[in-house]
Amino acid sequence: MPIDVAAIRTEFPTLAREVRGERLVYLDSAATSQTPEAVLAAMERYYRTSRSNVHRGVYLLAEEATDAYEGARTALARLVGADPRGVVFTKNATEACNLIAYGYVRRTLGPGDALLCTVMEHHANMVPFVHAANDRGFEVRYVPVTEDGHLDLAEAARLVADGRVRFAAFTHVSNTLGTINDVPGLAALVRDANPDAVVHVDGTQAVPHLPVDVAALGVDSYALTGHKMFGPTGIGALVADPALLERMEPMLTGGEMIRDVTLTGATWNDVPHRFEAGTPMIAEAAGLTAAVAFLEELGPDAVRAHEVELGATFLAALADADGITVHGPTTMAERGAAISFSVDGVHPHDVGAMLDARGVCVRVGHHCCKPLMRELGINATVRASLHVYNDADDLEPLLDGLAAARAMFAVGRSA
Amino acid sequence: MPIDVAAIRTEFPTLAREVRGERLVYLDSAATSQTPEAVLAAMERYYRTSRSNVHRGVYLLAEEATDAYEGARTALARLVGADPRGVVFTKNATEACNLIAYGYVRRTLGPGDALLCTVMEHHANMVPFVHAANDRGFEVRYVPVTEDGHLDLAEAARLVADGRVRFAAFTHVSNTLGTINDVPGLAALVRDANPDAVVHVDGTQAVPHLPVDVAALGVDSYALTGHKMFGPTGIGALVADPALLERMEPMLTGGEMIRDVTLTGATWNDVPHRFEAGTPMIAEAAGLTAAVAFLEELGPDAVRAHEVELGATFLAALADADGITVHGPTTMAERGAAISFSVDGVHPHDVGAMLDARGVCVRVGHHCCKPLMRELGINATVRASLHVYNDADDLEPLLDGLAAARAMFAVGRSA
Amino acid sequence: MGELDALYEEIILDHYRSPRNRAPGLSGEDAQVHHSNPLCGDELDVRIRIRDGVLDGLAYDGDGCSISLASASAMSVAVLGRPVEDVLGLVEEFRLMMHGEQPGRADDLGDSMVFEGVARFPVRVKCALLGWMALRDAIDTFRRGDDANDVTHEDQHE
Amino acid sequence: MGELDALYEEIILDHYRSPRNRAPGLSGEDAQVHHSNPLCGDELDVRIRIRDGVLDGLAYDGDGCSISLASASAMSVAVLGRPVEDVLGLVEEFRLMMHGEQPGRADDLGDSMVFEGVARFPVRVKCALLGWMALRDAIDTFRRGDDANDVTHEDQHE
Ligand SMILES: Cc1ncc(COP(=O)(O)O)c(C=O)c1O
Ligand SMILES: Cc1ncc(COP(=O)(O)O)c(C=O)c1O
Repeated sequence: MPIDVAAIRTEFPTLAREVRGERLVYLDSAATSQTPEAVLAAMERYYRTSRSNVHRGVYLLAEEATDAYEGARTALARLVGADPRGVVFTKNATEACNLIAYGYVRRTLGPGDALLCTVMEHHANMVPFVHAANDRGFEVRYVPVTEDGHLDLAEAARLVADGRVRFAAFTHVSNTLGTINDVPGLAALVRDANPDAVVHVDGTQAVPHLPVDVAALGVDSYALTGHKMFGPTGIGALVADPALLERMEPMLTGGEMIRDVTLTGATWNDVPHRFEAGTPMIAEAAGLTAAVAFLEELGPDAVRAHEVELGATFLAALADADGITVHGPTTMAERGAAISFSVDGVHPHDVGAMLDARGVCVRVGHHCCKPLMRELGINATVRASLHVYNDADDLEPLLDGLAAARAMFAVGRSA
Repeated sequence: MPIDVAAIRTEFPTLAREVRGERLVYLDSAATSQTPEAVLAAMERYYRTSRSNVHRGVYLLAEEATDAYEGARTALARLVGADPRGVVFTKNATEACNLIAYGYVRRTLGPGDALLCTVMEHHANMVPFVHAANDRGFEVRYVPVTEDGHLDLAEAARLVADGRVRFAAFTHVSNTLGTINDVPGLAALVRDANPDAVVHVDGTQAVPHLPVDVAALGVDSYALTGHKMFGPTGIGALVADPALLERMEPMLTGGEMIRDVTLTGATWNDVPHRFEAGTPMIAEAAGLTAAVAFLEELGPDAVRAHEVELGATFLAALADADGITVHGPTTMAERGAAISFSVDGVHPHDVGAMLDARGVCVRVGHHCCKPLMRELGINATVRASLHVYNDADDLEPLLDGLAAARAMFAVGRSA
Repeated sequence: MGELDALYEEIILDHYRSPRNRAPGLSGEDAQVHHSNPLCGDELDVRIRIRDGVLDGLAYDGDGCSISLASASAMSVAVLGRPVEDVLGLVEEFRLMMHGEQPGRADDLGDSMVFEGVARFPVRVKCALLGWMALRDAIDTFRRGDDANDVTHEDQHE
Repeated sequence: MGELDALYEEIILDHYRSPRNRAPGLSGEDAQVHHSNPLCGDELDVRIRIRDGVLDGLAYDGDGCSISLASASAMSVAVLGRPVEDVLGLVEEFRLMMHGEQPGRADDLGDSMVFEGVARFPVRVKCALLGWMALRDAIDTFRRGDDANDVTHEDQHE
């Protein structure tokens, strides 16, 4: 079923809003997506009828709350082709990346070892590992980005050749360049050089947009976040091979995650509960289940097809517009629907303000990718990112705002 | 203004529910509180009108979202008498305790140092420190609990006498015994022995029930959780002296919390943002602001007065009932409204089931206090905990269920 | 209160009040295990004797709720005197029953059949299983040649 | 689009398009600072000369949005030739204005007064302040006797 944008838009309350007298044009889904009614209803249902804490409750409400929470594990596992025992809920993707940094990397890698990262990573999938490296004395090696916005796999092969890379962390889809990386290819390369290496992928920008099957991708662990996939704020997940989780130490300790506690130590609960200390995000999990159902109903293939078509329209129009330079791959076959660009002679902040005046929401800045920005030789970009509720009608206000920004700021001024 | 329970009950949707044909009697607020309409409305408002990500957005929605998020910091700081720059949002109280364990204790204490804890702590305020002690080689000393359920301050004085206690972690109100601890007294004792010692208090069970002023308590850091104070799931906070935060390392790293990132390292953002990596709990923060307003409107003094009165009624009735042993202090002056007890000859699980059949929700188990349970020489207790929506009408179904449990299980059986 | 009847059948209460084969202070058998469920604090010791492939001795003791103690009692009656392979088959029957499946050997399960209703109470399923999982573990322990084992969470063994 | 007019007043655009005292490749003054705002990537160098307690030289260069560059330009006109104490007073006036307070010295602030409207755009306040905070820091640097300073977040200095 192709995506029916008009019908879909009615499910997202905020999209009906007017901003500064203009129709709201939301082009910032790579930062966070809008939330459909079904997700809000699922959270309300929990708060209004089953409000209680999970696990251990012997009364009906507590059983319902537990079912709502554990149901999210099953739903998410189904969406990404994983074992529910491998789904650990976190507050966001950043915590998921930190969890594997603390639970595995810091406990395993030391002097003489190396970790493979890439220059295009979001800070969330880079800083936890660099921080660990500085504390633990292992080396971080970076796969560079080619001129056309891809990971340089030839260089990656060279970087892993000595067999010392024991852990690799890279993104499935770049939030800045849009690049869809060859996850199985890079994972295989890492494992060819060291069969025991653990491969961790940041799937934050992939799950909301592409069919994802972690088994088929051949990765050991996969981070994602609820608020970018139609779900609520405050919930994310590390989806990992349960066997890897068994080898990991918990990061957060406290209630729920223990088997026994004495004054001198504690033993841990089973996987995945071992990694979920304290009262979890219960309402958020209920909302995430509804978000997964929403994605499944649309169909990840249909979502991708819609974005490929719409993304091509946007890319073509931006290529035609005066003074616009798009960063990252130029064809939709190689990329997702987050489109970063520079406007000649105009600072991204001014572009953002001109667009805001037209009701157009875009992100400007470094997109939490400072090392990549430095690589591109710029400080910031403008990023327009698309989702299922966008269509070609959203293009005109964008182009209009860009032209106005050029007229206002780029004229009569040397760049 | 005294608490008007009938009026208040109408604000809590779940309380209108019938369970197994009986009126719902919710006596489990120490596990998690019910959520008032105003909190749900605040979250809806964010999701329906300002749905976007915080910080760095140059468009109106993002400014509104940022205001909603940062507004929660101001509101919470006001409620507990703290500096907003000292409020770090976490996903729950457990993360708050871990944050100080990672950010301060693990980076500061080592062999030769000691940490003071107590036997009555919830696992959240014990395991992170024990785990740190086992990794870092410092000693953990425990303040014992007296027969009547208080911390043994004479013994505490002995434990800190050698001046080696550099960090103290204890609870304001016990979630199992109900004891209200003498926080300023114990804090002074710790500081008398070592003026540089850092005092961390678990305020999870205090903030929803008592007036709290962290400045007056004289503590350096204070953990709390939203879902027990009428707020949403998925948000908690570490409220600390900004000067202490300045001396702490972040636990979670990634986006938002950095100042600059290079391939070899990162510098951290200002306090408190340094400790909030990734997209925060935006809707949850909006809900928490409404929860704070709800508490402020009721008035913490009025809440406490209501619980003192109602708690006394419950305590007296339980003292009169056959075969019931209440644990912890016996007068409301010394305790909060979480009342744990044993039913002679009946396993807590069976008590819970008998109560559930009557629509009465209580918690049974070790309440995440295994060391305390061992100290009390029992495996589990039944805990009935009260809040502003409870009144004396809730007593009868409880007593009725307890009598039925005794009749069914305790007869003709040697204990 | 109709729901409660499914949980606390008369037969269950009878096993709870008059436990069979409960032996305070176990001793002198072939293999002993201690199982506990940290969530509710249930603790159970099970000791077994196996001769010529037959479970010819079983005693248990512990501290638990009515469901866990009654289940252990009913179990002891159902399994005593059976060949070990057969006992393991019954363990599996009971386990599946607790997960909502229709058991095929109702007659052999005997009084344990009344625990079928417990499957509707998810938090109590672990209670009903405690004795059975301890028994399975005791048999494993015997076969490994150990004589004692200590397990603090039956979940993982289920 | 009425909102935008408050942000992009004609005077602001004029300072942006025809910057005063902008000097690519600064050199040879008494104290230099580099300020940047990591959130939007703005970078600004400010170099000052102080003689007999008077700010008698100021030049800046950088990469920033129209608001930050125009604000630096208008600032340079407002402060040049004033006694240092007076300059610090103006810095404080401007800072308070960016936080919504009415400035008392409208005449002395000159073109910088038009940035009053920016206070309504919280994310742009930092842009307008960038030059002023760098100037204050340059004066501090001079007084400390250093000749250079590098600050990556003006927030903390505000
Ligand atoms: C005293 C005490 N501390 C800490 C916690 C942990 O709170 P949370 O589960 O929200 O992390 C709780 C509640 O479970 C508690 O009662
Ligand atoms: C590629 C990528 N990874 C990680 C993150 C971090 O996600 P979160 O902010 O939910 O932790 C983001 C989004 O900000 C992202 O785009």
